Amino acid sequence: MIYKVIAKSEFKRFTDALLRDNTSFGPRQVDTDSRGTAVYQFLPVSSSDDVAFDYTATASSAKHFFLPFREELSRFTFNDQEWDQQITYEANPIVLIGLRACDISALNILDDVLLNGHFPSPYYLAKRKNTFVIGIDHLPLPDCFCKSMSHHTISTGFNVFCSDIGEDYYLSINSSKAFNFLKEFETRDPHDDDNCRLVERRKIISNSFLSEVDVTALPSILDIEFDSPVWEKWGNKCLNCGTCAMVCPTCYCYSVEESFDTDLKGASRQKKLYSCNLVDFAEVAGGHNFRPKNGDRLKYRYYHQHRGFAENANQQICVGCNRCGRACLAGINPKDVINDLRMEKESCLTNISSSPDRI
Amino acid sequence: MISMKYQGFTFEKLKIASFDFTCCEGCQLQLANRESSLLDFLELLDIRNFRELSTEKNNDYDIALIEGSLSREDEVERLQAIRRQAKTLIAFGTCACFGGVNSLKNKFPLQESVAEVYPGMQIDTMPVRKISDVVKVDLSIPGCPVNKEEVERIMVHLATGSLITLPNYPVCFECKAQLNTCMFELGEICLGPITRGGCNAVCTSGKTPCLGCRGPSEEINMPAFIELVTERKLSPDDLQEKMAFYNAFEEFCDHEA
Amino acid sequence: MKRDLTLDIRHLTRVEGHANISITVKDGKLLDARWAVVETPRFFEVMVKGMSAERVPFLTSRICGICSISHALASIRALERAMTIEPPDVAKQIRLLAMHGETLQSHALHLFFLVAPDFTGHGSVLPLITSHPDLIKAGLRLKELGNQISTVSAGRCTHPVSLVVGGVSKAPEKQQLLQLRTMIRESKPALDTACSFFRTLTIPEFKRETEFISLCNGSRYPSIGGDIISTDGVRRNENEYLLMTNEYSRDFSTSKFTRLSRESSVAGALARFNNNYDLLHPRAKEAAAAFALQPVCHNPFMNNIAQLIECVHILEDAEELINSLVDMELQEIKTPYAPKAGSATGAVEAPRGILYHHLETSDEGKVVRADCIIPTTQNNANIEYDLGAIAEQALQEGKNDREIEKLCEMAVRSYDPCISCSVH
Amino acid sequence: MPDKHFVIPRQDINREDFTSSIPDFNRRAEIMKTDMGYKCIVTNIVQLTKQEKLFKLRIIDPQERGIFRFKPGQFLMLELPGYGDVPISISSSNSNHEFIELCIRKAGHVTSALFTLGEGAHVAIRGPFGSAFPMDEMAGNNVLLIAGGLGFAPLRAPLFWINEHRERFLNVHVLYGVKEPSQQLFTYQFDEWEKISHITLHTIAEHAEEGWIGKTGMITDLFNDITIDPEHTYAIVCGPPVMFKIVCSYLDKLGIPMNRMFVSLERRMHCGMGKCCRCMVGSTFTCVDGPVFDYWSVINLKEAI
Ligand SMILES: Cc1cc2nc3c(=O)[nH]c(=O)nc-3n(C[C@H](O)[C@H](O)[C@H](O)COP(=O)(O)OP(=O)(O)OC[C@H]3O[C@@H](n4cnc5c(N)ncnc54)[C@H](O)[C@@H]3O)c2cc1C
Ligand code: SF4
Ligand code: SF4
Ligand code: SF4
Repeated sequence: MIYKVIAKSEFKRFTDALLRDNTSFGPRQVDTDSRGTAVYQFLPVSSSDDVAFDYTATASSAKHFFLPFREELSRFTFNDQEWDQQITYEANPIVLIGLRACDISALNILDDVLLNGHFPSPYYLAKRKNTFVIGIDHLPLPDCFCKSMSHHTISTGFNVFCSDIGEDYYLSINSSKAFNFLKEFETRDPHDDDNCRLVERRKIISNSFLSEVDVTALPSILDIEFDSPVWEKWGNKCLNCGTCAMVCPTCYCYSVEESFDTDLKGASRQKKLYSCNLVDFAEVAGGHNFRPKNGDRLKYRYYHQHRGFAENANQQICVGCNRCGRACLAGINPKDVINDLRMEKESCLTNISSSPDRI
Repeated sequence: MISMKYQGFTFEKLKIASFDFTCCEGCQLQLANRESSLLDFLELLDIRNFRELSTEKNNDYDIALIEGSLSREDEVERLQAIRRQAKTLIAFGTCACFGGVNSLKNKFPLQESVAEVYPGMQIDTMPVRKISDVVKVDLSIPGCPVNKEEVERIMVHLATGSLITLPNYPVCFECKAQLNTCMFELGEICLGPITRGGCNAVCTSGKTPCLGCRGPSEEINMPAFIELVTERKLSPDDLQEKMAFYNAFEEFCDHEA
Repeated sequence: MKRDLTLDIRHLTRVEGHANISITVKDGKLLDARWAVVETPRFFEVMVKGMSAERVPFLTSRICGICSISHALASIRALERAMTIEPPDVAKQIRLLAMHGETLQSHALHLFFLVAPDFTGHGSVLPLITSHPDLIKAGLRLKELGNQISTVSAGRCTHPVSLVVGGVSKAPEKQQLLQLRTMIRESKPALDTACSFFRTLTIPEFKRETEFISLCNGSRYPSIGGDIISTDGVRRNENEYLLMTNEYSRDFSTSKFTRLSRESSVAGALARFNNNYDLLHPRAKEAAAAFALQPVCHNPFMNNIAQLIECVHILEDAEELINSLVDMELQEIKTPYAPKAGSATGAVEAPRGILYHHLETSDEGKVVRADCIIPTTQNNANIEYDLGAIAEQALQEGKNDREIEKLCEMAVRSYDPCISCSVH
Repeated sequence: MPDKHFVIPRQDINREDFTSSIPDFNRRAEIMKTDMGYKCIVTNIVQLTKQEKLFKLRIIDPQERGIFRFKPGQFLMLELPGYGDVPISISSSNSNHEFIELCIRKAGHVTSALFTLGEGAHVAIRGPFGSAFPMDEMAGNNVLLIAGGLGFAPLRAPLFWINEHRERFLNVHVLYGVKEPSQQLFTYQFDEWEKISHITLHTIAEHAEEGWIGKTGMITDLFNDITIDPEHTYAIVCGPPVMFKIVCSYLDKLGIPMNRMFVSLERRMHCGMGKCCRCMVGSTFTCVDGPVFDYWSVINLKEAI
């Protein structure tokens, strides 16, 4: 990693050059909600003027640049009696500007799941390798809990990361590509007081978190509380809409669909992001549903996010951005659900006389 | 007429007929849309009877697309005759599946309506009914209008003997994939959370609330939905007006009233 | 030569909706010519009662699957005038663009799918796919363009989603507009192909003098709102629509009839052309000249050509609209409003002619009364008179029954009737 | 700086990018085939029952045929282009490198389309995926193979293995229960297994049909026919979820250690590679960690049975 300091105006020139020459996406305000709060999304940008540098958080994550909502996995063409299969892993280079630390953490987690596992995914790798990521730090929203998940700071997974130290950005440069581009602009090596300002900035960010979720021993609590009434309680609110998984930066479950082309001369195999909250997620042939109730399905989302799965060494994959909590119309959010579970657990611990074979 | 051979499967063209009843004919019109694949789409079909498109008529068809709802006795008879011929009868569009906007007239006394619009005339009309009130429906393709992409897929599936399903998740799921700001965040009631997806959230993408033309999604959580409207202090009248718009939430409306 | 003729066409094909033609001639004398619309009425004027104004355009657009944008905009215009709402300029431009898309789509559908087979001697467009592939490709291209223009400007081509009272709920992205402009430019050769094809056709010779009615709004070829004018010199304000239509019922038809200065009158592409020739884009005028079409033309079959001329105008005008839209800020797209009582008419030039919605609102912004008069309704009487005259003329020319039947069908089709719409 | 350009160069990805770091050639070949699949020709189709057919496949490319190896208990994703792919257990012997046999029940969309295929059709297989029965670990013991209905399909591969290494096992019993006798699979091989391989077969049907002279009752009734030495017995159980529960808890009571009982689970699957997460049971993937689990893991997996 190489550290540099760049004046904000110079940084603007740098981004202008980059955004002009490449297909780029960055935060843009799309709406103002009924409470007067600005709503942002990652959308196409072509100059630094398009980028809302002071944005809070985007409603949807940047996940779909790597895991599109719908993606063709392979294509079949039929000849007289037979068929051929074609697969391409092609991806066009893009620039993603303005990602937050937790957003980049989410990408690192996806890397872990999709590249380091037993079967690495070339589709994902192609997109990941062709994306130039510029991260920018920010002050948390009142409901962000990425600090609880230790994802409020980041040291890998980006090309360059900018920390706002007043007039300048403190740049962490993590790729030769970024370094070469930046050579053309005016930067300097950090002085002592730049370092101080960086430390101060980090402290401010760290101290600004208002939401905390106690995740100690959460995986085992989730195992123990598998049959907890908490699931039914929250499950009863759930609309089975899958919104939470769609906006989440790490939810990656999917469905595969295959269909003939209209001219019947070929077929396409497509992957479609799915959500474990949708009713047929665990339904098999013959109609048996392994998770028939809202609560069962909701529980699995928490299970996956906070307990982790064997394939990714049982690590939690939630980064604490609370996008799902903000987007859920039913008001279901990780903080409340997890606290509820803990309370359940604690009440059963203090009430020792209750059924000993509960665990 | 064999249109395609593949691995020993032979796909025959679909002998199809299209009939319109009480409606705006917008769903039939969709059949001629999606121009980029229209010629391939027409290749799939052996159109036997389609008054809007063709003068030629032939009553030997397997698949009948039924557009519109029923609002006159002679329509009921015509439909029953079609049912006798068709191997697969498809309720095509929201009017056919649920009654559609036409059902709004059922709120008003029939004779008063006639007197208002056709003063002094005898007009043959009856309360609006959906297709399945009268005959057995084999397949429903909802939408006001139907989504041509979905129609195309279903026709391909019919031709290739593939399984035909509609999405069983709500509109919200697709709405999020369009990166829309939720209508509820903008202070509007939206029926997306209880409505079957498959339209690509076209209404909310144009920033108007979903009115539920595709009917209830699978296992909808109505109590939670009502609670969410109440909690946000949104107008229950507005909710009722929206749920009644296409008559697609009939069972839930009564239940609420 | 005296002859008898009985024509009875039940459920005319290749038109939108259900209608019958019956003609009786005895000894060369016309006894009866009837144009009967037998479509089932839906009572939209009743349904809207009690509905909130903001929702009404979504309901009335469902009157017609082909001209849903016109219906939505007629309602929106009526409501905005009733509640004195002035939509922002950008919204007005977007609406005009949406109208253009719809008209182009509707004209293309009519000309290539419904009319062309008449001239090539086919029962439907399907055989033309192999016999006239270039023509069909051109037709599809224009139809696709029309749909795309509406989709970009109104969210969806059939039953628009973003046309709302007060403006539009969502503006197109600049990027989309630029792509659309490219598509328009690239579609012009398709239109040339279409024009050359139609120039090779022999349009039936027939003339019956009648009155042509259309909107007129000053500097623009008419689309949304304006005065109502006629070739017989009548000019009235939009709100006086009743005086322009004089709607009456016939017991054999669920669609009503109208008249103005004579026994019948016409609305539609030819009426717009006859009344507003000067406002056409120069390229459209050029195209008209190639067909030797000039105002006032009294041959109903030329309505098809007038539609084609309008397509030329639309492509040019849509391009200009986009040019001005890309330079505008697309932020302020909707005027906020408070519900209030009032009543007004919204008149728009739907593809087939003037469409009137007259709506009355209550203090709470609910619609309490509605009246809709549809273009096809305004053409019913003229269709009927034309049918009689055509049959008589054809008999004199010695045409046989089959030929006369075909000619009558063609005549009706040239009006591009939208029947289910006229019985709403 | 208007004339300078900052275009990000495009990086092309190919399969080798992934596999360069994997020295084990078999793994490498396996990963390379996870999207593409091996193209196979259907060489033979046998209608086993009304609902099940046995498909014999041969990988067309001889080199690929040389690579494809699997272990008893593993499954593959069978692809019929245009219709889709489904997880199917491999029902043939893993020592047969020429052919792969799959026993398929007509259950829905893809399987119905497969049923209309004729010999000579081309399909693709991806895999093999999943865990296998620990055949080596079982050696030296008695083996109980307990199948209900279609559960015989995944049992056939270990059964072949036992046949081929018969001397390494003590007593081998197959307990096979079906609803109706006509649903029995592989009846034509019963004789061979009993006479040549000295495997004892016990069959039972819930409902007798005409001509059925065998037993009627539930699969657990078959336990009365055998004596089990819990110290030296391994069990493999395949069948519907209810059967797992009943049979395994019975064996548990007999004293067979939980980690010597194996089951093969079934879940919805779309990838076979632990990516789509459709087959999760507890925090475990049926496709990667399973489908073969020992009973101890299963009772520790919430919602497994
Ligand atoms: C590890 C494993 C081994 C299996 N082995 C065999 C076998 O040897 N023989 C056999 O006949 N069947 C086997 N099955 C079950 C078989 O996979 C399903 O019957 C089949 O997927 C049904 O697909 P369908 O398209 O015909 O049914 P539909 O009901 O039409 O299914 C639609 C889609 O849902 C998914 N789906 C539905 N049910 C299942 C399911 N049970 N498992 C996975 N995905 C599903 C598939 O993606 C399928 O394409 C096995 C399943 C698993 C998980
Ligand atoms: S938790 Fe909320 S967002 Fe997620 S599926 Fe349930 S209702 Fe939808
Ligand atoms: S706008 Fe409607 S469809 Fe979209 S997320 Fe919100 S409630 Fe769901
Ligand atoms: S958003 Fe709702 S009303 Fe609109 S098309 Fe979809 S289902 Fe129909």
